[in-house]
Amino acid sequence: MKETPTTATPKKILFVNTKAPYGSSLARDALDALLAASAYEQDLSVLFLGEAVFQLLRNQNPKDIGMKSLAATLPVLPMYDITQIYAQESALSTRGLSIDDLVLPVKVLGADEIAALMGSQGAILSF
Amino acid sequence: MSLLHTVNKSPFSKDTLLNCLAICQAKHSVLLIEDGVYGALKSSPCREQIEQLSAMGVRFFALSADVSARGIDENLIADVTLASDQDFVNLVVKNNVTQSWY
Amino acid sequence: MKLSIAVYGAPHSSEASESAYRFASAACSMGHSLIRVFFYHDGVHNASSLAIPPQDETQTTQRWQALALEFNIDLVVCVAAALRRGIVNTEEAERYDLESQNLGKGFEISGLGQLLDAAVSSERLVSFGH
Amino acid sequence: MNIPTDKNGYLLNLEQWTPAVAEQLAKAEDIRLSDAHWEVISVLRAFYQEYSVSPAMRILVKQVGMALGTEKGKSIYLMQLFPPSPAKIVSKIAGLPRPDNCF
Repeated sequence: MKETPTTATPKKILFVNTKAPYGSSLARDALDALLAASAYEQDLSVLFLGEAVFQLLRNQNPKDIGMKSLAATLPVLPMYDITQIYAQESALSTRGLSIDDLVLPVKVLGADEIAALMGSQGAILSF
Repeated sequence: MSLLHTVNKSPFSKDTLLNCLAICQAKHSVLLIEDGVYGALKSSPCREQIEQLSAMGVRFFALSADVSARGIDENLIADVTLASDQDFVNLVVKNNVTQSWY
Repeated sequence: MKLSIAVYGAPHSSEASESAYRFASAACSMGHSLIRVFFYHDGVHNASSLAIPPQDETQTTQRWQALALEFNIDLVVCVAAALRRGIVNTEEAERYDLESQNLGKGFEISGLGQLLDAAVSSERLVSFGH
Repeated sequence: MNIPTDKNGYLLNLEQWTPAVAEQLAKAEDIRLSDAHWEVISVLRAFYQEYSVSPAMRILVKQVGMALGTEKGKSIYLMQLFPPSPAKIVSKIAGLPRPDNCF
């Protein structure tokens, strides 16, 4: 592994998730990338948009489809010092979900807040 | 802050473009690429939103190579400007960040 | 301007790698400095030296190699995604006792941290997925 | 006992892990497992059971600190037990998959 870069001011980097958990492995890959990114001491945040809010749902048991549970690993994020975790309000409501259904405490954002969050970043990694 | 969105799915089968438009604001730009260019058709299910947002200051582009590839050059919404690959690069450079919607 | 690209799509299955390449090529010809192309997810297939598309179709791997050579671009393939999909260099082939290696010349296999590093060290990063 | 591993000493089949297998894996690393080693292995296995992921080094340090006290939650302590690269070596001995991003 190359040396972790140290910059004077951490860069704001947003991970944007848009995929449901198991139909595309991009959901898992986004989480792996986020965990790896946490070693670089940047200002990281993660946003779950659209179908990606299904990643956060409790009681996932994907053993029979030969996958590892995203819901099991997501709660590790705060331990990796990733605490700015956001979900799209309309994505939750149109899917009949509330924050009590989720494996992680998330901050729920409306459209304007999402635009502001994206606009304030130094870089966005889209998954 | 300026933001570029790229969208690569057709709105006739996916809600990707709709999701993108839902958070678009004045000063944002939207570049339709790959199957996303079908969203620029006059018959696009998102036509009304595109025209409304365009009037509010959102700029819309479609990647010309993808438009030509699909034979839809003649049927695009007037508010959508064709963009070359160089224009794509310039859009990325001019906007602070890019969110890619798949 | 310093740019980086993330590619998540395999050639010949989605348009993502084609779009990424055209963007990369345009950016380089305009004088921007493309510092890294990071191949992740299905994008790692871009680095396979064993793919033989018909002569009248895009030679994806060679095109990346030529562009990287001309403009001095890092072509980085994520090790975890590559091992899952059977893209290996000599070192990994040896480590896992594999019969052959197939990582195209000019590509390097490295850790997932290099994606974040690209985001940190470039002024703009664009992702191409499907 | 001859349990198949890859060239780097990671178990090929994680379900074959037993404490006796751990002893064998440790021996290949020139480590003799003491109680001090075992309590760290337990912390790591519990972490993996809960989160399905092998922790990075600094997370391992934090977890050990929380479970076994701040004296032990130090990289130097883990380095002495599992040289030269504790996150990798404990994962190996504890029968976890090779950490994804070690490269």
